[in-house]
Amino acid sequence: MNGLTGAREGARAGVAGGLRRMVARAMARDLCAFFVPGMDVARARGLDLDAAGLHRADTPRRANVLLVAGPLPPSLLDAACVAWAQMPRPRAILALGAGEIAPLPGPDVAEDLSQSGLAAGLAALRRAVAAGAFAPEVTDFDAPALAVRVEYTCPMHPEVVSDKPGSCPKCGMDLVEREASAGDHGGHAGADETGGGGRRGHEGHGSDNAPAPSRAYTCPMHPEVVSDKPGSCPKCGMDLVEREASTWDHGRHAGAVETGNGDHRAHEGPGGHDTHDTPAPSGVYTCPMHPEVVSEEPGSCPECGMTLVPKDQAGDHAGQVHAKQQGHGGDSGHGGHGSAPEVPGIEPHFMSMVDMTRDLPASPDGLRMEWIEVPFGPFFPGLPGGLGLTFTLDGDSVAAARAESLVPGVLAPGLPAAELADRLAAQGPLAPAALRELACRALEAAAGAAPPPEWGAARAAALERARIASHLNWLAGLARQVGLVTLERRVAALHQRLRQADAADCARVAPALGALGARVRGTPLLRDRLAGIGQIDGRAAAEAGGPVARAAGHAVDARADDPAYAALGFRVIAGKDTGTGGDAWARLVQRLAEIDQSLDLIARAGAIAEAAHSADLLAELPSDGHAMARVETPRGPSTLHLTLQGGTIAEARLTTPFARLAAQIGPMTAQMELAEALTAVASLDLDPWGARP
Amino acid sequence: MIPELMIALSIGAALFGIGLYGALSQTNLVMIIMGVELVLSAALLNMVAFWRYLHPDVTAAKMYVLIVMAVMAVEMTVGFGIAVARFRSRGSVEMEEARELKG
Amino acid sequence: MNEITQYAVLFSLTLGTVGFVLAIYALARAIGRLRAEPAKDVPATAGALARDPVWVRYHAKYYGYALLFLAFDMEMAFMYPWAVVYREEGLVALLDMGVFLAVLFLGLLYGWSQGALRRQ
Amino acid sequence: MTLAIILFALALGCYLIAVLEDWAVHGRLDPLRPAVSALALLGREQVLPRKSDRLFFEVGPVLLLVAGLLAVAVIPLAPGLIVTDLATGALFLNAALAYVLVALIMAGWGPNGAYAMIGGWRFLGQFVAYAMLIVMTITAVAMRAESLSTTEIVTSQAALWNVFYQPIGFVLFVIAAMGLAWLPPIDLPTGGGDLAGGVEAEYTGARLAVLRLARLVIVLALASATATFYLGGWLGPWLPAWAWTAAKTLAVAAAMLFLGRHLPRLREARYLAVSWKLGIPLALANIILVGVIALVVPI
Amino acid sequence: MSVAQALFLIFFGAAAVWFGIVVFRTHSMVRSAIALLFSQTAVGAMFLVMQAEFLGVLQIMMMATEMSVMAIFMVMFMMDPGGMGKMDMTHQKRLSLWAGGIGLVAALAVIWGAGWTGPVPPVPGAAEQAAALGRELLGRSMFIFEAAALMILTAMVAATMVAIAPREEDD
Repeated sequence: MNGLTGAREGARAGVAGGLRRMVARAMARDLCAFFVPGMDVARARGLDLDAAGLHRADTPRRANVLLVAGPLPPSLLDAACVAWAQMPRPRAILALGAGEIAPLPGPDVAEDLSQSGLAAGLAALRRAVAAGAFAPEVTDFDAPALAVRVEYTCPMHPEVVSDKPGSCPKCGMDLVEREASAGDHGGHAGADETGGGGRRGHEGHGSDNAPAPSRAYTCPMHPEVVSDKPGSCPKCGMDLVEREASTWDHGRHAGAVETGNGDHRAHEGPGGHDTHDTPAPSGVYTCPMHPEVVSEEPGSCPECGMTLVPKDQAGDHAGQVHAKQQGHGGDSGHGGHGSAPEVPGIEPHFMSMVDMTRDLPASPDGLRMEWIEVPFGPFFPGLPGGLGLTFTLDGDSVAAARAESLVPGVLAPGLPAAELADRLAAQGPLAPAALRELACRALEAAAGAAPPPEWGAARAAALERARIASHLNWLAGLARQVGLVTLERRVAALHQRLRQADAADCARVAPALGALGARVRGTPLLRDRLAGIGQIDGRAAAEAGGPVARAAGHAVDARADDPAYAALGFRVIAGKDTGTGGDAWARLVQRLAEIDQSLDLIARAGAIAEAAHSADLLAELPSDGHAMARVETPRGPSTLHLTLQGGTIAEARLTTPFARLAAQIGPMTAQMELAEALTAVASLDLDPWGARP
Repeated sequence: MIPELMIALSIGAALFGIGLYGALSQTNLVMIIMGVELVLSAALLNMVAFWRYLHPDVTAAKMYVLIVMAVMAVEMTVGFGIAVARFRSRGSVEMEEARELKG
Repeated sequence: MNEITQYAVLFSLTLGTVGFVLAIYALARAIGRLRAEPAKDVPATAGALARDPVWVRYHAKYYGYALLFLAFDMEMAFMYPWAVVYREEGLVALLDMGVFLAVLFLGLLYGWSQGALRRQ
Repeated sequence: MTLAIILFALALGCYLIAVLEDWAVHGRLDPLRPAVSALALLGREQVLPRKSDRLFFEVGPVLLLVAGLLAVAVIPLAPGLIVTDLATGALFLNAALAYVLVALIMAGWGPNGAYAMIGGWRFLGQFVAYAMLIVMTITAVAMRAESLSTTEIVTSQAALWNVFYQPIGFVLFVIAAMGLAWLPPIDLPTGGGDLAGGVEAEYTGARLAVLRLARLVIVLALASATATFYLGGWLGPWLPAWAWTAAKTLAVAAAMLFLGRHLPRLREARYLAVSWKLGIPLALANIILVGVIALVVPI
Repeated sequence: MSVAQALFLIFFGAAAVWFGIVVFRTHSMVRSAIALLFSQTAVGAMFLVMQAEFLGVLQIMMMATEMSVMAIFMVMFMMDPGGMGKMDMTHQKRLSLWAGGIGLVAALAVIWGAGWTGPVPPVPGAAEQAAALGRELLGRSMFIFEAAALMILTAMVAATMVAIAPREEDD
């Protein structure tokens, strides 16, 4: 038990001791859990939280139990460390089938990942809390992810960052000290490696071998002024403020899908709190005259017709352009203009607000405010666990968005082909059946062997059951996000009933699902809340694939080409059938319609295939070859390219709908109010698991 | 000599002084409005004090209080409206810059 | 109970509440104290460690409403005394306030027509 | 003596509302739950966010509690059972509850955290939406009672409860009151799915306990205000006066708490737009309507 | 009674003045707005002490709402609203101090020089006061009352005109 604090034994110890025992008993009854990696994953892994009588917390501040449901990849373990550190004591960890959770302290109770494990774990946890909530022997929790590291940067060239003091290679100035999170640098290093997590980079930068952290002071208005001592700014005379760099902002660039109005790195806090300025990724083009014009491909500027130039080149021009494009007047120290020119009549040291705001990007209403970058994830309630969503907020509207998967989706080479299906299914807790099917099909294709025909319908039924379960899981998350607690509870219960149901059970659940659909469609104000939110139309929608595309009226569905489905009489449901547009409401209606359709397909198939291993399906597994398979997962088409060598996987490339959907977030949420933007993101049903290359 | 009246009026005077100082010394339009608000609240205080200790039977005095309150609200409305407009066009509501950067 | 006494009761209720809260804090302090640890005091943002301060100029998109509200709010300073004597004054009161409200409503309509009643 | 009785009733009422709220949220009726939760909260660490405005952070919950208690102080439980029967009681209730806004702004700004700050400023927007509705509907109630005193407002309803006399006002008042108490579906400053706690996000331990208690007091104040202004307060046959007030208050509170569980959270822009474009014209119409009725029918 | 009244006046008056000073002393803009709010609240409490119940409650309420709205405009338009940089945002400080000081001294001189005397007349009850104010509103001061409406209308129109940027699509 990770106790509250060393009990102070003293005059009051008797009274406080009695109180403490009472409080500890109360705490044991009042367990409130923060879910890692998320409610959706917990549900998909078969945990019925309502049945267990466990309250859930929206924020680590509210929780006293950190519930780790299933194994976590290293990047999420780091995030879990942050959440754990922010939970007030007394606090406890309940690990369900989590295995090694190293930077976190050892679990107070560990059980296997099942409903009975949860129940047993909770009972054990209650006893542990009642007995040990105020245990005197306590150690501080620290983890590499929490460490603060000192780095050295050039006041004039913030992109110059070094571990050691020295002078700037660009201008020769002495580098100055600054505080940064240890994760930052690791991420930078990792960004160049394939699949490099932030964690790998920690080695060498842990708190133990870093120099003792010391504070750095900077002027809020002139970020280029950095000092290691408190004092006043030489430019404007303001008191310098203590600063620390943000943690995750640069740690996760690998695999990030960056979208939005301009470069997200532009929008660090006021006064440019973080000034790593890595060059823009190659392949981004911008207009030399209109830096706000950014394009993925070369072409001409829509505003002036000039030929677009690669961005780094444009960025090097001058501070003026640079700062403007970076969109942060606080960063004016980047080069362009220092303090205001001396104007007669203005007292010395008077700081010009005009100068401060001049280079800020303007909102649609013409006001230039400061933008802040706010993380919404990886453990944000109502969003998929493992999704790293960062909004750049202009007030409460979204100016730019960045979504990335924090979950590695790598299949290590050298995996025996027989284990592929299991491994892939384990990697995607939100849609294991679909990934398993994908693996089986890829192996079958590699073997050139057709699956036994009698399996087709049953396997399709298994996929459809997974689809219903996935849609229900999504609906539960959406209900939570918009505050429909009763609906969430009802949907979660149905999800649990259906998750492992056989065909007969499915038929029994069908009326309840139909009633649910009617209830959801008939919920007052729900349509009002969702309609017009997160509109995706036209080509963008068609590219997104899956229910998002179908909701917008594109009849794209990989199942249409599948003979097994053809045999079941499958017909694509698209937006025109449900009669709605490509907004969040349309997606909800689309998914409800797909649930009905899937039930129908299961009924026609008559049986649901058990979780199949590729070994069961194929007489012998192929040892060499290259193959590709494509399956319509609940979120859209996924493809798997497989290269086999000597019975092991030499290369496996999985393409999930995540990247395509995440690319929509930026344009979709531009200038939306925060709550609406979050609903829009939730309505896409992102599955970050297995998405990172 | 009515001590309560004196106390109330003195406090009104103090608020007036503070408000005047604020309105003159601040560089920012919004802060200037705050100074003016203080001056007006001093006026309110004086009116109520006079009403209470000299003429509690004259209801018109309270009518003036209501009007002054309305003036405060109106002043804030218009002031903030102008602040929004200035900020939109110039990116600043600093009065120093209003003087120097006209046009 | 005369009025001054009533205000005194309310004032002491305020003080009593503050005392009550302080007593609760004292009790909580007797049970346990804060243990300072790394990153615990950083505002919680769903698993991400956001160390940047967020006190920046905040863009409130409802300022159109807020501006109208500042002025429109004044109306009820006049309305309460009016409501108290409404029935004794009768039709005069109705017409009087009708004109007053109509004038204010005009302002509201103007703001509406100019787009003050929307997210800016 | 009166004060003691009322404070006891207040404590009991808060506890019952806490039970109701727990029931509404978790779908389980557990009469002990709030006590257990409160006790558990007391034992938890009170984290103080760094670089915060400590003063605001500490004052927020206290001010909220004070505002709620002062609002309750002018609501009669029965004839004579009232802390202070102010001549301007209805207005005072309004004034006290205006500090809910101040407290939430302080609580939102104090911790220097993104979610909390957005929550605080959002509540200001929410306030701009509901404030006029509360004020204008209370005006219509006062018109009928010819007084701002809450006891006189109750006695004025002897012939007919205001809920029948001015139904539009009742509906508007309840909607606005739910906004004021940031009850779902108008819980914009704390919305779980949007802000993960919002203004409450950084409060832990005893501070959170005070904040939650304050919220309960505010819900109680608004429920009892609804009962007083529209449901005839203590008026009713058979039962003693205090029982009627208590029953009506709890019924209103339960309705407010359970309603939100079946509706999705409103969008702020929508709440603002509906309040101003529909609510205020309706409230004005309500005043005029009540004015005409009051002149024609002398009840 | 009178002594208690005086004491409370001093207490709330001191609070009003102290919060008034805080308004211009603090670096945090939100603190500044909230301090002004509490200064006005204290003035409202003084009204209550002076038995102007309706006006006092009205002041306490109006100022809470208006100053809170003011806070958001402060945060929108002030540099460094959190006051973390402790920057100085004043000018002509000496002049302002002199002006404020002279204003204060002059006002005090008038107050203490005039020497108001006489018995304090009794005050009508709070309910009568509100009713009397209502009658005043509908009687003698009717035009002032309607003029206030026009003033507010003007403010609303003016604020809308200058502050709201026109946009094509309108809902």
